[in-house]
Amino acid sequence: MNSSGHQSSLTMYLLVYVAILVISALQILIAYQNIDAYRIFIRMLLLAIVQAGLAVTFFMHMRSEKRTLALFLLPAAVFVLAMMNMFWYDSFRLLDMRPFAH
Amino acid sequence: MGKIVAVTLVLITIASAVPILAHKWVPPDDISTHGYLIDEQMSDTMVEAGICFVAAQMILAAFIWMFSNRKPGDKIRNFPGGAMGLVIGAFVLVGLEVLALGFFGSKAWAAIYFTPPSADALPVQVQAGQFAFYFRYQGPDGKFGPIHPDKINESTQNFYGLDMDDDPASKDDIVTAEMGIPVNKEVRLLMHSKDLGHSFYVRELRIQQDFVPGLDLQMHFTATKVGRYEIVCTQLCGLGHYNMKAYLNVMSQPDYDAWIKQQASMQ
Amino acid sequence: MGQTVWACSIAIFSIGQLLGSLNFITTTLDLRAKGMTLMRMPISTWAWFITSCIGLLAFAVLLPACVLLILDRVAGTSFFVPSNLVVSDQLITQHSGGSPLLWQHLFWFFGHPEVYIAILPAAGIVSHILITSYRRPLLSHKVVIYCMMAIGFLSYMVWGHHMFISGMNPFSALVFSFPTLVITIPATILTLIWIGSLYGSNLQITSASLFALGFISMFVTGGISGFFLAQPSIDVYLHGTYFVVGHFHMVMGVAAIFGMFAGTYFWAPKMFGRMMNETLGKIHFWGTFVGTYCIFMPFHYLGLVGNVRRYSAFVDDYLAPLMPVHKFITIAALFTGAVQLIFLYNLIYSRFKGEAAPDNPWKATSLEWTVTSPPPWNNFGGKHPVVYHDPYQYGIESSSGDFVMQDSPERIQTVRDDKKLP
Amino acid sequence: MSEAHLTVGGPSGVETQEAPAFAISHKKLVMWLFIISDAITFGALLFAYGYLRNATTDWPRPFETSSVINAYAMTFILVTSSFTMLVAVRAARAGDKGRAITWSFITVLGGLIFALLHIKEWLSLFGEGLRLFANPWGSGLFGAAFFSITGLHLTHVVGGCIAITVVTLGYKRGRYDQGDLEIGGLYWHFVDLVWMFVVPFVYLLNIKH
Repeated sequence: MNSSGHQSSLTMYLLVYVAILVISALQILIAYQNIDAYRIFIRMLLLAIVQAGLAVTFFMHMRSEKRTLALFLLPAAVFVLAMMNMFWYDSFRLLDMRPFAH
Repeated sequence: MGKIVAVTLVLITIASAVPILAHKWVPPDDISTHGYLIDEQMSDTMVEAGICFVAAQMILAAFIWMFSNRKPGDKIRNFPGGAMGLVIGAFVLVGLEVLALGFFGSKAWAAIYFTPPSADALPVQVQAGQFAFYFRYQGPDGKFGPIHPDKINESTQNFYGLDMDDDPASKDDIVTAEMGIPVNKEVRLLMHSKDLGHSFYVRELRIQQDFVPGLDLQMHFTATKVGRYEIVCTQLCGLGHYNMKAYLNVMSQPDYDAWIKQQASMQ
Repeated sequence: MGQTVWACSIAIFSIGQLLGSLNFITTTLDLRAKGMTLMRMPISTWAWFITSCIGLLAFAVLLPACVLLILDRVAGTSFFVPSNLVVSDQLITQHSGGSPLLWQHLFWFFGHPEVYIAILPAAGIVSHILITSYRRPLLSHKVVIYCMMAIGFLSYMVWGHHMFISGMNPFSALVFSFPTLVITIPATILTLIWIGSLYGSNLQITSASLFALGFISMFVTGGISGFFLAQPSIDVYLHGTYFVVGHFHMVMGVAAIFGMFAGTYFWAPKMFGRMMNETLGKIHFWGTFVGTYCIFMPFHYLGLVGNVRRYSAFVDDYLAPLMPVHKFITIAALFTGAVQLIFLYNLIYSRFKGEAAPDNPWKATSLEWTVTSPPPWNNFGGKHPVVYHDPYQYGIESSSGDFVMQDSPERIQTVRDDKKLP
Repeated sequence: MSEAHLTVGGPSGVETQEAPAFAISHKKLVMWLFIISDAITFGALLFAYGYLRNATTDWPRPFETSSVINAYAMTFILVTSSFTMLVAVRAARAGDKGRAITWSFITVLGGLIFALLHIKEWLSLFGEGLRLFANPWGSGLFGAAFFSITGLHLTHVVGGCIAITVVTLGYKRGRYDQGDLEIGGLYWHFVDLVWMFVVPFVYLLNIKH
């Protein structure tokens, strides 16, 4: 059924597991730091992407699948999510264009 | 049958092109300072689109005429240049056209939207609601009184929710149902919606902008011709939508002064 | 209430479409017959595959949008409802802070790919039928597929062109305008290949091919009016007028329906085992084709004059002189609608009383024509077809005439793209 | 170019079908595609949340340290259950049916504990006055965004618990094989992955300072 014969070792899983938990703890540390919200957000986003990457690569066995699977799936999702960033322009506009402010 | 298809296509193409070529169906005369950009862009696009339309339909018709139900002995032939020729041709020609249209279109857009209004522009506030527009002028003090949405009441004619007792700035505000502006003077339009999405469309001014609830939008324009023009709502806003309209009255400066005085006395 | 039910139904529809896409994509990728490599798949199958990929990603956005809308309507949240609204002199106090623009973004993020979800299957069906009636392959099989892919890809970058005047940031309008114009390129290549392949072909006129040719004409007409609407500066004038209605009805509405009609005439013999009446089919085509132009071409003129859409009546305004045009359109629409009854009659009559269909009435090459009409249980009756050829081997000398079925083990000189034709 | 392309006829192998494109079972491909689609669903929801949060000036930041500890505990349990799922799939691959079933059920148990913790947290926030449309701290959008995002995630967790239970029971009776268990695991890891984005953006960006 599954032709990807490669089996990750349990130690590898454990390492990834610990790494994910450590990153989660790291995020909490960042959350309590006294820097502006945008920087907190960016750091958290990067860490979350690293976490997700670890989960996809190891837990979800993307590493041992054919490369084409990753090339078929991931760019699609990343592309669509990247395009949604066009929303932000309007979100910022709402801030200073709320009515009845004057 | 193929030949009938071809002839029909040619006839449809001609019938479609004639009204355009006859200049019968054109936008009403432009009365704004920025409208010529849109009109020029429109006629440029019309030329390119018209050529593409006629050419494509005619070639399609010609090929259908030539190649439908041929004699059994006729050989299958290939289009000269093959697919690669067509692809490269399309890339170059359409690409250039797209770039040109996009570039000039952007310039027109930028001229309209990326230029700030001048400092002495006449501010006019417009509020869209089901199913009417109301306009507000600052009056002599040059200030708009604050809007209190909870005080909006159609039956007492307090369309803007003004508090006449506590806000001194509101006292001389002039609220009208018709928009009067002086000719050749820049107008800064402050737009907000009272309830839901509406739109502000004046064909002659080449202006259209949706009202978005929860968003204060601004536009500025200069009308160059005296006259009475229709303002319509183009967003479906309810059962009375077809009846939602107001008039834009472009007047000479003395006429405008008299008009605004008369409106002020009616408040 | 009605609108809540509508939102619920759209949410359920999104889930349905998602499951359908999963099915199509996986079936296409994993369950192909032996020898049916991806590039040997007919263009219609490719179009369905690309459509499913678009749908998989686009409907995923519509689903949460609908869920949020339902919450707004039912549970009192205010994702899309801003503060301080006044309806019938009543201040709406229980909502605050949302943004209708967010709904527009989420909706059109799905909405524009959806346009291609509607048109690409028609383009695929039409390509398939055109090839069969041209009796020659298209100039390039691959380029058609790549163009469809390009259209699918670009469809996610252009949703803002529905929102040029919606209060969106004017800067984004420029960003959205360019990819919108760029979509013209693959669309033009598709059209040029359809028309260019007609050159030197041996066109067979049938009801199906008439509708396919009509599709090209509609696609061109509607596509070209896209030039206008893709530019924000012109859209300022044309948005909200009949021009938009004419544009999308031509290119997405009627063109897609022409694809469906063509497909029905083409595959009905296979589905039901009975031929549809060709004479009635041709009458149907003429009525629909001419009728459609009569309806939607004047829409463009009305739009150019500035006739606004979404009006049920025009009261005392300068559009009154246009009323004869509206009357003409109404009569044309009633006529075109009536013509569809011929199709309905044809479909039902032929289903029961039509003349029996041979296995391969159109001398087509793809696998569905290798089985009996209607197909046996399990499509291939338990046998597994093996594919030996590219999908469109027409215009050649073989034992079966000018074509070779995909599963025929006959040795032929393969027609591939434009290389082999003299 | 005119190289004569000759296709040779005649039946060849015994295979009746082209090899799957990605060398994985089609069930697994369906799950992958579903995950991609679902990721975009969650993405759109998070974008909507970000859009509104960005545009709101009185966005509340109500989460106390205890909430953050609770969120981390939830993360811990969900990631651990992901890990136990891996162990279960490994055991199933190695043919150790009993162990695979045990670890699968431990995974389901983890999911249930997660759901319980989540509901407990919801209830305590509810007790503090947080509603779907209002809260005592600031913009009413907070509750809407919070409950819709975590609610959708919770639905996924509960659905995953049910799915894995069904698959494990089927696996026990021989109705499903280890491939199906692996697909269940794939989904479970995805639920975990979504939580990795929910925690920082929904919880950690809204802590009390």
